[in-house]
Parts: sequence; C-alpha cells; structure tokens
Amino acid sequence: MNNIYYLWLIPFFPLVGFIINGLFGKKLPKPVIHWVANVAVWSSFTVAVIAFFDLLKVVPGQRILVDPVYRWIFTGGLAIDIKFLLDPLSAVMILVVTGVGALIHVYSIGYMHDDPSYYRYFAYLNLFIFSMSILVLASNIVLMFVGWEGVGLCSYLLIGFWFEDEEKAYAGRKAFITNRIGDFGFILGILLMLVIFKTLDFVEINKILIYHGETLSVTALTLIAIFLFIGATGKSAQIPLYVWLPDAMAGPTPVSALIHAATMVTAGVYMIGRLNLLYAHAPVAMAIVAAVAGATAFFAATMAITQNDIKKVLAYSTVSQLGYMFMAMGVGAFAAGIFHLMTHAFFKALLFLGSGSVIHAMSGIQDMRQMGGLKKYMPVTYWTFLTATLAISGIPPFAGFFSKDEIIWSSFASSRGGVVLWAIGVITAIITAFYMFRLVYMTFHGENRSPEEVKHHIHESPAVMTIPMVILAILSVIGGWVGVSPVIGKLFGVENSNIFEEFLHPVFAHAHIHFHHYSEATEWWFMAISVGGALLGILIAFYLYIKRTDLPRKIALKVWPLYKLLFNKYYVDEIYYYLFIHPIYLISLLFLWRFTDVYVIDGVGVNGSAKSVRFTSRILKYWQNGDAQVYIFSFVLGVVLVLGYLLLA
Amino acid sequence: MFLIVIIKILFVVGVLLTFAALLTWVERKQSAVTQDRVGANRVQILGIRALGLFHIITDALKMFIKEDYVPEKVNKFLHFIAPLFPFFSALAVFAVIPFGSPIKIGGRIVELSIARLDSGLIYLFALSSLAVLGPVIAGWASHEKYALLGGMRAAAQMISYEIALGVSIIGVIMVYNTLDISLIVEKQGELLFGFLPKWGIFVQPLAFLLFLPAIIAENKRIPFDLPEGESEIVAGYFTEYSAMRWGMFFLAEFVEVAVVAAVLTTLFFGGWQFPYLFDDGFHFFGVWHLPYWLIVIIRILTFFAKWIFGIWFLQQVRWTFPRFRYDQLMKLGWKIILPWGLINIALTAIVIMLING
Amino acid sequence: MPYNGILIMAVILFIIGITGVMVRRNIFIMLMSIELILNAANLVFIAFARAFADPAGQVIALLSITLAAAEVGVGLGIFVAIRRTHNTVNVDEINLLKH
Amino acid sequence: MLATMLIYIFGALAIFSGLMMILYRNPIHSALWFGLVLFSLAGIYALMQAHFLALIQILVYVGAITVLIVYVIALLNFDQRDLVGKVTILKGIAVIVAAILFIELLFYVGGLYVKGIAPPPEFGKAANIGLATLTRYLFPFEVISILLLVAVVGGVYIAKKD
Repeated sequence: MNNIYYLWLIPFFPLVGFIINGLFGKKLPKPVIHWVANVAVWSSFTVAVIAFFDLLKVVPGQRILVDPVYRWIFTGGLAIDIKFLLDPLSAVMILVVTGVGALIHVYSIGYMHDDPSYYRYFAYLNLFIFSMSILVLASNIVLMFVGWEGVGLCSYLLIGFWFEDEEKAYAGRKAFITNRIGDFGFILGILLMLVIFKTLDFVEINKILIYHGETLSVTALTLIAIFLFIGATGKSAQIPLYVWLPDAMAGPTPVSALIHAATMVTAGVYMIGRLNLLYAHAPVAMAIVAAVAGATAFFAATMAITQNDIKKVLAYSTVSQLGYMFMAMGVGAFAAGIFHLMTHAFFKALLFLGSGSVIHAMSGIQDMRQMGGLKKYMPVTYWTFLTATLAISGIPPFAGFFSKDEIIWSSFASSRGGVVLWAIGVITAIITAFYMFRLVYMTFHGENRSPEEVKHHIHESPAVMTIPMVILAILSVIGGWVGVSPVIGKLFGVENSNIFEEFLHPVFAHAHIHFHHYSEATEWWFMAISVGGALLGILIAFYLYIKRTDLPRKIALKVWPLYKLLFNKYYVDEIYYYLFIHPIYLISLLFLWRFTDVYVIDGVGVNGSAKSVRFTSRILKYWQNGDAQVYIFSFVLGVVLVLGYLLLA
Repeated sequence: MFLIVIIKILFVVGVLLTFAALLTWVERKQSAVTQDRVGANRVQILGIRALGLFHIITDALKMFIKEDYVPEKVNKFLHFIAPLFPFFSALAVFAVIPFGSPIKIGGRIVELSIARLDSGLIYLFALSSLAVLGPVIAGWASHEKYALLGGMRAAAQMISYEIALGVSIIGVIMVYNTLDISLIVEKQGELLFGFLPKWGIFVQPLAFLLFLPAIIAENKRIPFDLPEGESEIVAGYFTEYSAMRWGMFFLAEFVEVAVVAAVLTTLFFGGWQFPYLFDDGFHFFGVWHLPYWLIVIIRILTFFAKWIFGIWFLQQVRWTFPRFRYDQLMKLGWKIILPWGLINIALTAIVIMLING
Repeated sequence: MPYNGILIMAVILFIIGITGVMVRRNIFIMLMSIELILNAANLVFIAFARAFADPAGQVIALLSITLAAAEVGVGLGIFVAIRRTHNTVNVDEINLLKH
Repeated sequence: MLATMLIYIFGALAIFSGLMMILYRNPIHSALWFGLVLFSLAGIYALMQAHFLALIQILVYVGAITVLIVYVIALLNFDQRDLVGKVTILKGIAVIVAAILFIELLFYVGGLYVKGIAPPPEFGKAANIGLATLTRYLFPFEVISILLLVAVVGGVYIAKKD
C-alpha cells in the first residue's frame, strides 16, 4: 500500500471553486464565475489523470494508493481518517466523474448563460464535484457517507434550483426526503458494520473478509448488505425509492445529465462495487439486489414508453439502465456493472445534453408532441443524439453494446443469475430500443409540430454546447472498445480484448463468483438474440412513428387500461401517497404536531422547563438573596454535609 | 539564669524610666539653653535648686494629684488602655538593644541585653509597630473630633513612616548580613580599609540619612509632631486626657526618645564599640593590652556616652527645626524616603555583589 | 509538643472564625473572622512544620500571612469605598448582589 | 513541660480572645481582642521554634493588619446603631451548623496522633526560612509578591475618591 500525496487536490480544487463562487459569486462578472468553476473542475480532472497514470505504474496486484490527509475521529478503539484511496475501481470512477463533470461544466456555460443565478449554479456544481470525489475516493465508509450526503444535498439544491416554481421546489424536497429514507438504511448498515468488523476502513474490511470471512455471521453480513442496498435504492433510484428521479428532471438539464444520469445515481452501484466482497459473502442480499434490479429495469422501461416529456423518457431510461447495472452487481459481474456504469455515463450524459440542446432550441418546450423534424435545424445535436441512442440500444459497435451485452450474458452465465433474469434483460433491451427510437423519431423526424412563435427561433446550439456533445459522442462510440468480450476479440485476432475487466480484476478478484462455461457458439447466439431484440425494437418504433403515425393512438385506445396504467407510471406515486405520505401526514398533523409538539414539546418541554425554572427560582431566590453571609452559610453547610458523609461512609 | 534576666530587666527599665524622667527636665532646660533663657529652676527644696532638677519630682506630683477627669461620652475602657500601648511597646523594644559586650561571669557568657534574638531587628520593628494602636484608640475612644483627627493623623503618619523605616534599614541588614542586633553591633567593631570603624553611618550613610528623619517622624517629635497643634486640632489625640493618663503619653514619648537614641546608636554608631578597642585591648599603632573588666566597663560607658549624645542630638533637632506641614510630611515619607530607600537597597546590593565577586 | 492539643485549638479557632463570618453582620468583624480562619490554618502549618522538622510549613505560613495582608488591604479599600457610596458598613444594607 | 503548659495557656487565651472577638458588639473591641488572639498565636509559634514566624506574626498581623483595621474603623467612624445586626433564625441555624462542623472536625483530628521529631536547633531561624523561601519555594514567593503588588494597586484604586 503506497502513498500518493496529491490525491487530496481532486476534491480540493472544486471546493475552492465553490468557496469563491459561493461567497463572492454575486459580485463577480459571469466570465469570472464560469472560468473559476471550469478551471477548478478541469484541474481536478488533470490531477485524476495524473493519478491514474501513477496507478498504472504500480504492479497490477498492488494497485492501492492512499493519501492519509488527517485523523478525523479518534475515540476508543475507533479511528476514522480523512484518507483517500485510489485503486482501479475508484480510478475509473473518478475519471468518469471529473471527466464528464468537466464536459458538463463547459456545456453549462452555454446552457445557463442568461440565468440570473449563474454563480449559484456553478457554486453548486463545484460543490457537487467536490462531494462526489469525496464519495469516490473515500477510504472508509463514513467518509464515503459524507460524500454521499454531500451529493444528496447538491442534488436537492440543484433540482430545486429554480425554487420560485413551487413544483420544482417540491421535486427537490421529494428527492431529498426519499434519499433520507435510503440513508436511514445506509446508516444502520454503517453501524452494523462497525459492530461486526470493528473498523470502517474498506481495505481493513476486505482483509477481514478475505482471511476471516468464513467465521463471520452470514446473517449479519446479509443484513449489512441489505441495509446498504436500501441506501443505494434511494441514491440510485431503484424500486421502491426510484420515484424521485423522474421528478428530479425539474432541475437544469446539465444537472440532470451530470447528477441524475452519469454520476451521482451510480453511487449505489459504485458502493456495491467497493464492498463486492461483503456482497459476495451474502448471497441472499445479492439475490435481492438482482431481483430488485431486474424489476426496476423492466418496469422503468415500460413506463418510459408512454411518456411525452423528452426528459422524463430519459429519466425512466436512466432508472432502467441503473437496473441493468445493479443486475450485474447482483449476479456478481461487478466489472460488467462498472463497465456499463462508465459507458452509460457517456451516452446518457450525451442524451441529456442533446435533449438540453433541443429544449434550449425550443425555448423551453419539453413535450415531444410539439417537436418533430428538428433534424434539419440542428444537425450536430441530431447526429450526436443518434449515436447515443444507438449506444443505449445496444447496437454494435457502439459502447452500450459491449457493456449491456456483457451484463445480459453474465446474468445468464452466472451461478447467481438465471434464465429469468436473462429474459428480463433481453425484453428490457427491446423496450429500450423501442422507446429510445420513439423519442428520436418524435423529436427529430417527421413534420415540425411546434407553435409558430417557437418555430422561428429553432437553431443549432453554440459551440460551447456542441463540442462537449461531440466529445461524448466519440466516447459513446469508442468507449466500449476497452471491454470487448473475448469471443469478439478472437474474431479480430486480439488477445485479452477485455482490458477493462482485467484492469478492475484485482479489486474483484477475491469475490469468488462462479460463472458457468458455455461454448463460444452459445455466446454468439445470445449476442445475436440481444442485438436482434434491439433491432426489433427499432423496427417497431420505425413502423409506428414514421410509417403509420396514426397507429400509436389506436393501439393506445385499444389497450386503454394498460396504456393508462403505464402512462400514470403504475400509480406508484398515488399508492405511495395513500399508503405512506398521507398517513404520515395525518400522524404528523394530529399526533406529532397537535399533540406532541403543542402539548409535549411546547407545553411540557419548552414552557414546562421555563415554568419549572421559574418555580424553582421562586424558591431559590430566598437563597440567592445577595446576602454574602447566606452564601457563606450554604458553603459551610456543604462542607458539613460532605464531611459528614465521609465520616459515615 | 532567671535571676540574671530579671536583674537585666530591672536595670534596663530603671535606666529607661530614669532617662525619661530626666528628659522632662532636659526638654525644658535644653530649650532654655537654645533660646538663651534661664528656664526651669524655680523649684527648690530647702533652698537647693540643683539646676531645677527637682522639677521632675514636682511634675510627677502634679500629675498624680491632679483630677483625673474622664469625659462622659468616652469609651472608658479603651480610653484607659490607649496610653499603655506606646509606653509598653517602647519599653519592650529595648529588650534587644545590647548595652555592652557579652561578659563572662563564672565561666558563663552573659549577654548585656535582655534578650539576644535571632531576628532582633524584626522584633524591634514588630514591637514598635504596636505603638500605633495608642493614638488611634485614644483618638477614637475620646469621642471627640479633634482627638479623632489627631489620632488619625498620628496613625497615618506612623504607618507611613514604618514602611519608610523598614525600607531604609534593609541596606544595613544586607551589609551586616544578619537580623541579630547583637551581631550587628559586634560586626561594627571591625575596621574598614584598616582604619575606619565599620559603623553603620560609614557603610550606610544614605540609610542613616533616611533612617534619622523616619524614626523622628515615627516618634512624632518635632519637626514632625503634626498630630498635635494648638491652632488646628488642639492637643491631638490626647485632647481629652488629663493627669497621669496624659502623663503616660508623655512618659511614653520620652521613653521613645531614649529608645530611638539607643537604636540609632546601636545600628549606626557602633553601639558599645569603642573605636580600635578589641577584646584584648587597643589596636592603634600597635596593641595596647588592657584588662578584660576594664574593656567591659569602657564599652558600657561608650554605649551610654553615645546614647546620651543621641538623646541630646534628638532634642537639639527638636528645638532647631520648624514644623512641617502635614502634606509635606507625607510627601517626604512616601516620595522621598521610600524611593531613596529602594535605591539604597539596589546600590547596596550592587556594591556587595562587586565586593564579593 | 502537644500536637493534638494544638490541632484541637486550631479547630476551635477555625470554628470561631466560621461562626463569626456567618453570624456577625459587621463587615469588620467578618473580615477579622476570616483572618482568624487563616490563622487557624497557619497554626496547623507551623505545628506540622515543627513536628516533621520541615521548613515548608513555615514558608507556607509566611506566604499565607502575606496573602492575609493583601486581602486586608483590598478588603479595607472596599470598605472605605462602600462607606463612601452607601454610607453604611452593615451587610444588611449592602446587598448590591441582589440587584 | 513548661513549653507545653505555656502553649496551653496561650491557646486558651487565643480561644477566649477569639470568642470575645466575635461576641463583642463594638468592632474596635473586637479588633483588640483579635490582636490578642494573634499575640497568643505568636507566643505559640515562638514556643514551637518558629521564632521568625512569631515575630512576623506580630509585625504583620498585629502591627499592620490589626492596626489598619482599627484605623479604618476609626476613620469611617460610623454610628453605633449601624452595628446592631438583626437576630434571625438563620443565625441560630448557622451556629448549630458550625457546632456540627466542629464535632465532625474533632472526629478527624481526634483520630490523629502526631509523634513529631525534634528539629535541629537552627530550625525556624530567619536564615533557614529565607533559604527555603528563596530556593524551593521561590515560585510561590514570586507569585505572592506579585499578588501583593496587585493588592496594593487595587486597594489604592478602590479606596481612591471617584
């Protein structure tokens, strides 16, 4: 375990940017604001790259670099350091976070250029990068939790960025409260970890699990894993706590791209990847993860079909894709999950940026029914968007194909997976391809259905927005080529084509998950099925939204109850409202407020303590009467009592 | 042992009281001489006037047979005990004054002082500080404003000058390196540079200059007799005293004069030391051997000679200098004697350091 | 040396001092009672200095006497100031702490 | 033997004077009784071979502190009726509490038996105490001298007019 003494710079630069913009931003001119923010995050990215290459210099088996900054908590047997950890997993993650974050910072310059709270936006964004890098680099779970809460805070602040709008402020609150429910589980997990492992350091925990893993109680490990996964369902929008993510689209679109697509929502996946050994020791927990993930992937995808808001579609798509990642984690294909995390970061960020570009051009309109035919107005946006769509649909050789295919294959091949999971994966892939192309066709093809006054202003976005999109588009194409599965690699005569998995291998090496062996032909067949499914989805979309544009309405009418169910997102929000929120509201109103707060806290607690103090002082004032001799008398009385006690005792 | 102590006490008290009695006459006679008058010579017994020495007896008689008038409102007890404080403190102080070199009687060394104390100088100050109680209590007990003012004045003056006194004497303590008065006197018999007696006045001239006014002020004698003054506060704290109680105050004052003279002699004029006279005889261009009893007698006589000279000197000061004003008195005490006393300490310390290397 | 007798003497003096402070309403007598308490302590110090032939007790008694002198100096200054502002030295009427 | 007897005599005198001190109504009387307490204690000190301390006791306590107290009492010269304190129940309780404290302390002291050793003849002499003060106890000595300075300045400042 070697030291790397400049790692703290990665969170440090955005923190400085946040402090400058947060404290003085109101007085600063806009160019200064975005230069400060961008320089901060690009510096972090540079440091991350340097650190990555330093990591590569180390022998693969020993790629753990730490930066012990400061001993934070030291009490009894517990020592918690502010200590940063760089291993292949966090290296990948930090590169994605700072890289995508940097691109989105650039994009934001164009997207937010006439917002009155420019400085606030960039301050929050820097704070987010700071928190996220803390989360990623943390070497113990408490520090990770600090970052975890920090990104939650930034998410809340940025969703409710335009807080003048009641609905957007509500969305922010919803996200925050939903996350709090998850955090509750997360904290329980941390405490239980402390009880079981007596340490919270990842490296230490891994050591314990490697050498004494068998002696630990499986129930306890399962409980820890489930508690932590509850936290992950909150942060990473899984069933049952996914409901906040679609509403989170109330925030500025670059925020959706950065926080609610590329980075923050993947924190749960990253956390499971970090604690892969723990999960490997808790098969039940992994099964739960896989099951929840499969359900999430499928249901979110079905909900995306009927959405008309361009960002909502992408939001459900994100939930669905996160489901894929968790599915990979659940079946033990950790590297595949992280791989998908990375490729997803590229193409989903690009999709959001593209949609942002569209919204920007449409003067804020997000309803796809008012769009159409935008291809000729904004070609760069169209082509980059199409690239990302192909990537998410899993069409080779785009990035999404490699990662998604690996997940689908792993879900079949893993001893922890099975054919059901595989089927869900494939069906979801078909639906994904369908709704994504529905989105593309409704937005960019066909006739322009936008209102007249909007139509005149449709224009391609400025270079500051398109360049990041182009970069992300390139990454969406080639990003997957680092993780080409061996069978395809053999086709091109490349040995060890899956560099990515090999790079991550030391991290996951000790989690022994068994994968069944199948012949290459089987693998090829499965690949063909998933690609075929994707193509099928595209074809359906093409048929319904280009050829027979009248058909969707008819189908919707024909299966009206189903359509309505999907359109209303299975009434989950309503169910939650009646099942949880309303009762809690009533309990809060009647019991917590009217009774507990008014009578117990105000009456007994606040006023009662004041009254008791007044009552006591009424008695004590005869003692505290300003007469020095009475004080001396009480003093002597005390001495007498103490001496008497000592004599008698 | 007890017998010797009692004899010494009787001797000292007798001498002191005799001196005090004589002083009542000396006071008047000396003023007459100074002012070129004939003075106190009226009393005659069988036609013998004896320079007016019989005045002592008549004074005493007068004081004893006068009406001892005690005003109605005074605090009787305190009024009664107040004069005792200065009187007894003055008498007690003399206990540590050596009036001759230790003598050998029958193989036993007898100190010619009532008590040889390790911290004799502290004793001297401690006992003399009690004298302050007299004026304060007298002034307060009299229940009369002039008496009270006088008492306050006297007390403030004495408290202030006690500090001046203490500070000025520290130089002497440092030079002789002891608090034992007998030892101080013994050390004064040594010679400085081979010819100058190591008397206090020679080794600590500044201390002497500070000590002299301070001790006169402590004694409330002219020119520092501010507690009384016919034009301002009548007779000060003994306004309400008469007859022998008043006489006690005066007797105390005269005893104090004697004691002050003795203290001055002891600390600054070599006490019983006769210059160049050592235990085996004179050391003056050769050794002149003398018998031991002669040396003892010479020393006792030397002490008495110096003492009487001191008394004469103090009386001469009394009749020579004009009175101070009260604020001048306080200024002298706090702003001149005290700082110079501190300077003296510093200078003495430096010189001792230089000599001792 | 009757050390036990001296200790009991010190205790009695201490109690007299404590009682004086608590009972008497005249601040001068209270002050003197406090001094009495200090003296009781000094007596014990000196007794034990003698008993164990250790000058420490005497040194501490010396310091304690100095402390008493300082205390009396300040205390009397306060009394003079109180007398000037409140025209009384009776603690019954001095109750600034109350207001 | 004589010393022991004298100690008891002085002790009895001290206790009697102490009682008189707190019983007398007039503070000047109290102050004089206080002086007598201090004198008796000085006598005990001297008998316990603390000659220097005995003299310091007289010099500082009797000669300075008592005199100052008497002086200030006389200076302030208040009416006699000022001195009449109220008799309250609290005073009665205070006396009872003091009595209990006395009994408790007697229990503590009664349990002690101090044999003591004979100190060297120069013990308690000025030079001996001076040596101890200026070597082992130099720091408290310096501290107390600063305290004294502060007290002097403070006393002057407090008592100063306006």
